[in-house]
Amino acid sequence: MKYNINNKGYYGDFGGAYIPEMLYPNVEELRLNYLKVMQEPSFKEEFNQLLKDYVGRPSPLYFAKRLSKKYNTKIYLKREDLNHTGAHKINNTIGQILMAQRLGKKRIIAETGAGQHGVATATVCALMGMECIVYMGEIDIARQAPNVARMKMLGAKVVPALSGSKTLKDATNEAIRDWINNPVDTHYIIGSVVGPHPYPDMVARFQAVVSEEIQWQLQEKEGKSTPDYVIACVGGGSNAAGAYYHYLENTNVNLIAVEAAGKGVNSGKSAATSALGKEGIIHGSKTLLMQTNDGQITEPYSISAGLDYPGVGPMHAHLFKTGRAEFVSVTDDQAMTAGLELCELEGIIPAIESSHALAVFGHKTFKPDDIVVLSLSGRGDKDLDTYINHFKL
Amino acid sequence: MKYNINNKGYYGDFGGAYIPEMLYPNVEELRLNYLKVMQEPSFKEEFNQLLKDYVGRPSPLYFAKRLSKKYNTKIYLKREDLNHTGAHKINNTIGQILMAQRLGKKRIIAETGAGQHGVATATVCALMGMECIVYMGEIDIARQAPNVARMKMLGAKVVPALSGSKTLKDATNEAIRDWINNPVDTHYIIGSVVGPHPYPDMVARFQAVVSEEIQWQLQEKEGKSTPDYVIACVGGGSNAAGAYYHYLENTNVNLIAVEAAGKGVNSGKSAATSALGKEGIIHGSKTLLMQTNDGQITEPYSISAGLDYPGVGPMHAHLFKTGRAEFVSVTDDQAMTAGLELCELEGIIPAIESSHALAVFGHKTFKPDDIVVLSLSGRGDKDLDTYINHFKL
Amino acid sequence: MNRINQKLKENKKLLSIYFSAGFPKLDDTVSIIENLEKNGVDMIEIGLPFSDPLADGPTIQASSTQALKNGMTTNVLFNQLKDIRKTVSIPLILMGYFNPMLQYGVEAFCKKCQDIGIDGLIIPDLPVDVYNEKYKAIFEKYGLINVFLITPQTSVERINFIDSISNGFIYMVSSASVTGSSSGFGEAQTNYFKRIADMNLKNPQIIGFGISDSETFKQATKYAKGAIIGSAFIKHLKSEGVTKINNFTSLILR
Amino acid sequence: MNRINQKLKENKKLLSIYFSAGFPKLDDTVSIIENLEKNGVDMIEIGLPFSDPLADGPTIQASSTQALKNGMTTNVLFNQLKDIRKTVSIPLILMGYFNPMLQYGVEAFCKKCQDIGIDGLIIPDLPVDVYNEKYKAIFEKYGLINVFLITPQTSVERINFIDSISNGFIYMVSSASVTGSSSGFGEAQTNYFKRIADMNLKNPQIIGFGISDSETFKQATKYAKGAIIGSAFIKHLKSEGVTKINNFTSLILR
Ligand SMILES: Cc1ncc(COP(=O)(O)O)c(C=O)c1O
Ligand SMILES: Cc1ncc(COP(=O)(O)O)c(C=O)c1O
Repeated sequence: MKYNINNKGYYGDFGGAYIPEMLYPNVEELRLNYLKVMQEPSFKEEFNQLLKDYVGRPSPLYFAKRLSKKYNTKIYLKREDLNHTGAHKINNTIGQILMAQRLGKKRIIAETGAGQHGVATATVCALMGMECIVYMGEIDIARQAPNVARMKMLGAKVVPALSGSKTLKDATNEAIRDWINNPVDTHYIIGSVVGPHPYPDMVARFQAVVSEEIQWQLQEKEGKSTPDYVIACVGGGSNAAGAYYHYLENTNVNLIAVEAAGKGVNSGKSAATSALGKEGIIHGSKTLLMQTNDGQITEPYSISAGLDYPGVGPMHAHLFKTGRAEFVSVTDDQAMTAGLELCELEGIIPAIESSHALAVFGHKTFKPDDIVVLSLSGRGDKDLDTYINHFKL
Repeated sequence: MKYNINNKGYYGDFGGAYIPEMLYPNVEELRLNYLKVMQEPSFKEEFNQLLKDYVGRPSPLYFAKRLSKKYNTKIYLKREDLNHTGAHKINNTIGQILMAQRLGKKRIIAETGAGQHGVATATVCALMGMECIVYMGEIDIARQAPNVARMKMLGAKVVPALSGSKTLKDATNEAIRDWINNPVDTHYIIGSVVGPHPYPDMVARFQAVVSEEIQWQLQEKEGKSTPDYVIACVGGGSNAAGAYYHYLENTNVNLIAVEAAGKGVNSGKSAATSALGKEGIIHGSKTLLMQTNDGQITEPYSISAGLDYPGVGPMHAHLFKTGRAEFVSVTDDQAMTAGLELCELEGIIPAIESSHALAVFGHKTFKPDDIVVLSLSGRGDKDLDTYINHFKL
Repeated sequence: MNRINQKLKENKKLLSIYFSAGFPKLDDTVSIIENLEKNGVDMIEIGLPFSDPLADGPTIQASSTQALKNGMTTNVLFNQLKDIRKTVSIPLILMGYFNPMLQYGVEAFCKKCQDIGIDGLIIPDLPVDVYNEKYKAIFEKYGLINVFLITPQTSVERINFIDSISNGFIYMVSSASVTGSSSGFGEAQTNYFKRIADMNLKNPQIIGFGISDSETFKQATKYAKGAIIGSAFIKHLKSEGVTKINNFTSLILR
Repeated sequence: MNRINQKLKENKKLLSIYFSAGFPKLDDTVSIIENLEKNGVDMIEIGLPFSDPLADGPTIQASSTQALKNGMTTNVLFNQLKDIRKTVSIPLILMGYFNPMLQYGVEAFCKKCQDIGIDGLIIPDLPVDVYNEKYKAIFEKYGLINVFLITPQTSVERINFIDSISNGFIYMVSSASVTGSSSGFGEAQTNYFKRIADMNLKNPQIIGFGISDSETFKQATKYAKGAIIGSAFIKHLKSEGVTKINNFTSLILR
C-alpha cells in the first residue's frame, strides 16, 4: 500500500492528528472505533441501504457523447450530481451520521464552503432527528444563498464565520472551536478528506463507493474495470479521493487532480495549493498548504466556494509529492467556460467545483481511445447566479 | 381496458384531438407514428439507456421511516426528485426528443409552469443539439426564477406569456400558436398528459416507467408488486399517470389524485379542477376544466406553479368520472406545512407540487399495514424562496 | 337556399370581414354589422370571443379579451343579434371556439342560430371527423353551413375529403399561421393558391389570414372566390372607431 | 536549573499571564513583559500570533489578528525579545501553534529560544506522541520545558502518561473549552480540580481557561499551584493600554 494510509494515520509524510488536547478524547474515540464500526454487518447494511434508497446510488457512469466527440476521446462522467442533495458530499455524511449514532452522539456540527456539505449534513440530521449546527463563512453565505436556504428548510442552524477570509477555512476553525467547547455529546462531521486522523481515511472510505461503482460500471460498458484517466477537482479532496480510491495502487490508471487557480496561479488570488503550498499543519493534519514564509495560513481565493481552501487533504499531498497524481490548476474563467460548455453540449449544469475538472479537456490532449472518467462532483443549481453574472446571460 | 385509452384516442368520454386544421398535419403525423416508433428496438434501447445513464433511473423507492411512524402506516416515496433536472418531467422529454428526431424535426418548443418541464426540455435539446424555445407565464417566470436561470444556462430561449393569468395555461396557448406558425420542422414537447391525442397517451407511456419500477421495487421490498394506495399530485396529470399506469386496471390498488385548492376550493382562488370543473375542451382535449357557465376558461390559482392549471388530462377526467381514483383538494397552507414536515422528518425538500400529495397524510387515515406509495414528483430547490417567505424562516 | 350559397353564386369576388363581437364596445356589434353591409361587404364573420383563442394572433386575441371584459357572453351576443335580420341581409357566420358552444349545448346553439338567421359556423377547433360523426346532422337540421379550414400543409386526400363534406365554401388559410402575422404573399403562397385552384373542388374557396389591404385582397381573389379580413379590420376599429368603417372598406374595394 | 522549575519551587500560588505578542501595538511586547514582572506576576506566556488559532476564543483570536496586522512575525518577535533577559528574570514561555514553528524549523526555533532565554513552550496542537517521538530530544537539547495540557475529559492513564513525560508543570484546562468562554467555576469544575489534586502527580498543575479575576484565581489556586489569565488581561490591555497593568494585577493579587 504505497499510496493509501499507513497504520499510524499517515500517507507518506502527511497526515497525523495535530490537535489540541481538548479534542483528543473525541478524535481518539473515533480513531479506535471507526474501522470496527464500518465493518459491522449492521452498519454496512444500513449504509448501503441508505445509499441506494435515499441517496439514489449507484450514480450513473454516463458516456458523454458530444463532449467526447468535441475532444476526440472517450469521456465518462461519474454523475455524483444526481445524488440526493446534489453532490458527492452526502456519501460521507450518511456514513458519519451512522457512525455518530453508534458512538452515542446527540449533536452534530459541520463546516461548509459551497454549502453542499452543510446541506448534506443538515439532511442526514433531519433524517435521524438530530440537532445540527453548520458553520459557514460570511462570504460563502452570500455566494451560495440557495444552499443556505436549504439548510434552514432542513432545520439546521447556520452560523456565520466572520474571521479571516470568511470562507471555508474560517468556518472549519469555528467548527473546531465548537467541538472543543462541546466535547461530550457532539460529533463533528468533517466534509472532506482533511482534518486529523482518522478523518481523512474515514471520509475517503465513505467516498470510495464512487470508484467501486466506476469499476463495475466500466466493466459493463468497456469490458474492463480500469480507465486510463480519472479526473477530479480538489478542494479538500474528498470527491477525488472517492474517485481514485480503488485505483490508487494501480499505476496504469493516471490520476489528475484539478485545483482552483482563481485569477491565475501567480495572481495572489488563487487556491492552487499544490502549486503554491508548502508542507505544514492545517486543521489538525500535516499536509500541503498555502502559507507565508512565517507559517501564517494564506487567505485563498476561488470563484468556487468549495475549492476556496488553502490546503489539501494529506492523501493528496502524498499523491502530489510522489508524483502519483498529476496536478493541474484551472482559473475561474477557464472553469466557467468549461461549465457552460457542458450545459450546451450535454444538458448538464455542473457545480463550479466540477467545472474546474471539466476544464482539463481544454488543457490536455487525450488519445481517441483513452477512457477518461471525470468525477462530476455536483450540480450547479447553487451556482446559477454566479454563472449568469459571469456570462451576463 | 376500462381505464386506459381506446383506439380512437379517448378515455371514456374524454380525450380526442380538438385542434385547428393548422395543427392537423403535425398531430396526425405523431398519431400515426408514435406507437410504431416507441416499439422500435433502437428507440427502446436509446430511451432506456438515457433513462439509466443520463436521468439516473431507476429512481429509488424509499421507505420513509419517520414519516411512516408519524402517520402509523407504511409510506414509500417514489423519488422522482432524484432524476436529472429534479423531477419526473425528464422521463417524458427524453422520450419526446427521440421521437422528434425520428420524425426529422429540428426545432423544439415547449410550455412550462413550474419551469421543470422547461428545464427538462432545454436539457434534452442541449443533449441533442437542437434549438429550444420555452413559453412561460410572466408570473411563473418571477416565482420560479432558478428554473429560468437554468434554461438560460442550457441555451434555451424563454419567451414570456403575457396574456390571461400569465401562467401555465397561457404559456400553453403561446406554444400552440408557435406550432401553428411553424408547422414543418417544429415539434411541440407538451409537458403533461394534456393536449390533443396522441399526447396524453404518449406522455403517459413515457412516464409509465415510474409504475413499472414501483412494481419490481415493491416486489423486492414487500414481496408483492402492488401497493394499497398510490398518491400523486395532479397539475396536468403526468406524474400521476406514470405512477398509476400499470395499476390502472387493478382496482385493488386505490388511486388518490391530489389537486391544488389554492386558498380554498370555494375561495375563487383555486386550481381544484375536479371539484370545480365541468366537461369541456381545453388545449385540444375534451376533459374537465374550470370554466364559466358561458364556457370561458377560468383563471386558476395555486401557490404551486406546476399545479396552477385549470384543467386535467383526459385520463384523469375519466378516473374522476368513473370513481376509479379518489380526488382530494389541498390548500396552499396544507401543502406548505406538509412540505416542511418532509424536510424535518426525512431530510428531503419536496417541490411544492409534491407537497400537495404529501398533505394527504394530514387528511386521510391509513391502516398500519397499508402500503402507500407516494409520487415525490420533484425536488424543492426551485421553491426555496416561496417556502422561506411562507414560513418566514 | 342558404344565404351563403346564394352569395357564392354571385359573379364577383367576395369580401368577407371578421370582427370580435363586443369590441371595441359591448354594444357595437349590430352597428358594425350594419355598417359593413352598407359599405359593400359581402359576408361577415362574427367572432364569439373566447378566453383562450389559441389559433388567433395578438390583435384578435386582444380584441377578444377586451370584449369579454366588456361583458360579452354567448347570451349577450344572441340577444344583440335577435333582430339583425330586420336590417341586414348578407350572410352572417358565427366564428368561435368549440367550448362555449359545448357549454351552451350544441343543439340549443344551432337552434338559436337558426332563429336569429345565422347562416353558418366556423369552429376552428371542432375537428372534421368529430363534426361528421356527432354534429353534422344537428347542423343540417338547423340549416347551418359548417365551414372547414385547409392550410398549405393539408394533404390532397384530406382536401378532397373536406370538400366532399362541405356544402358552402372552404376557408383556405393563406399560410399555416395564426391570424394577423404575415404581410403580403410570396411565391410559396401563390403557388399554393394556384395548386388549390387547379383542384377544381366542388366548393369555392375563400382565403383568410394575412389579407390586410387591397393588394393582398386582389392577390388572393385572383385564385379564390373571396377573401376574409380580420386583424387589419380590428386594428382599424380600434384606432378609428365604428363610425368610419367606410374608410376601411373603400380602401380595400377601390 | 530552568527558571520554570525554580519558580515552581517557590512556596506560593503562581500568577501567570498570557498575552499575544504585538498587541495592542507591534512594539508593546517588551514593555508589557517588564510591567508584568514589575507588578508581581510570576510567569508569562508570550503568544506567538497565528492566523488560524483554533483553540482560542474570540478575544485572543482578535488580538492575534491585530498583532499580525501590526506586522508581527516569528522573526520580529525574536528580535523584540533579544535583550529581554537584561531586564526580566521571571520564567518566560512561548505559546503558539505548531505551523509557524515548523516553518521556522523546529531545531532553529528551539535554539533561538535558548539564545534569548525562553524557558518553555506551549504548543496546543503538537500532540504528545509526535513530540515524544520526534521533538523531545531537540527540546531537551536546548533546555526547553514543553508544557502539555489536560482537560476534564482526559483519562487517568493519559494524565499519568503526560505526567511521566513532563518536567515542568501541567497546564490544566479548567473546562474543555476554548479560552475566554466561562465565567466562574461550578461544582463540576471544582470536583475536577480536586480529582486531579488527589492524583498527587509529580508535576504541579497550573490552571488555565476561565480565570478572570481574584475570585476565580483563588478558586483555582486552592487546588493547583497556580493559574493563568489570558483573555481577561487582553481585554484590559485593549481598553486600558500598556501603562496601567498594575490596575489589573493588583485586582487579582489583592
Ligand atoms: C460539488 C463539489 N465538488 C467538489 C467540492 C470540493 O470538495 P472535495 O475536494 O472534498 O471533493 C465541493 C465542496 O463543497 C463541492 O460542493
Ligand atoms: C415537480 C412537479 N410535480 C408535479 C407537476 C405537475 O405536473 P403533472 O401533473 O403533469 O405531473 C409539476 C409541473 O411542473 C412539477 O414540476
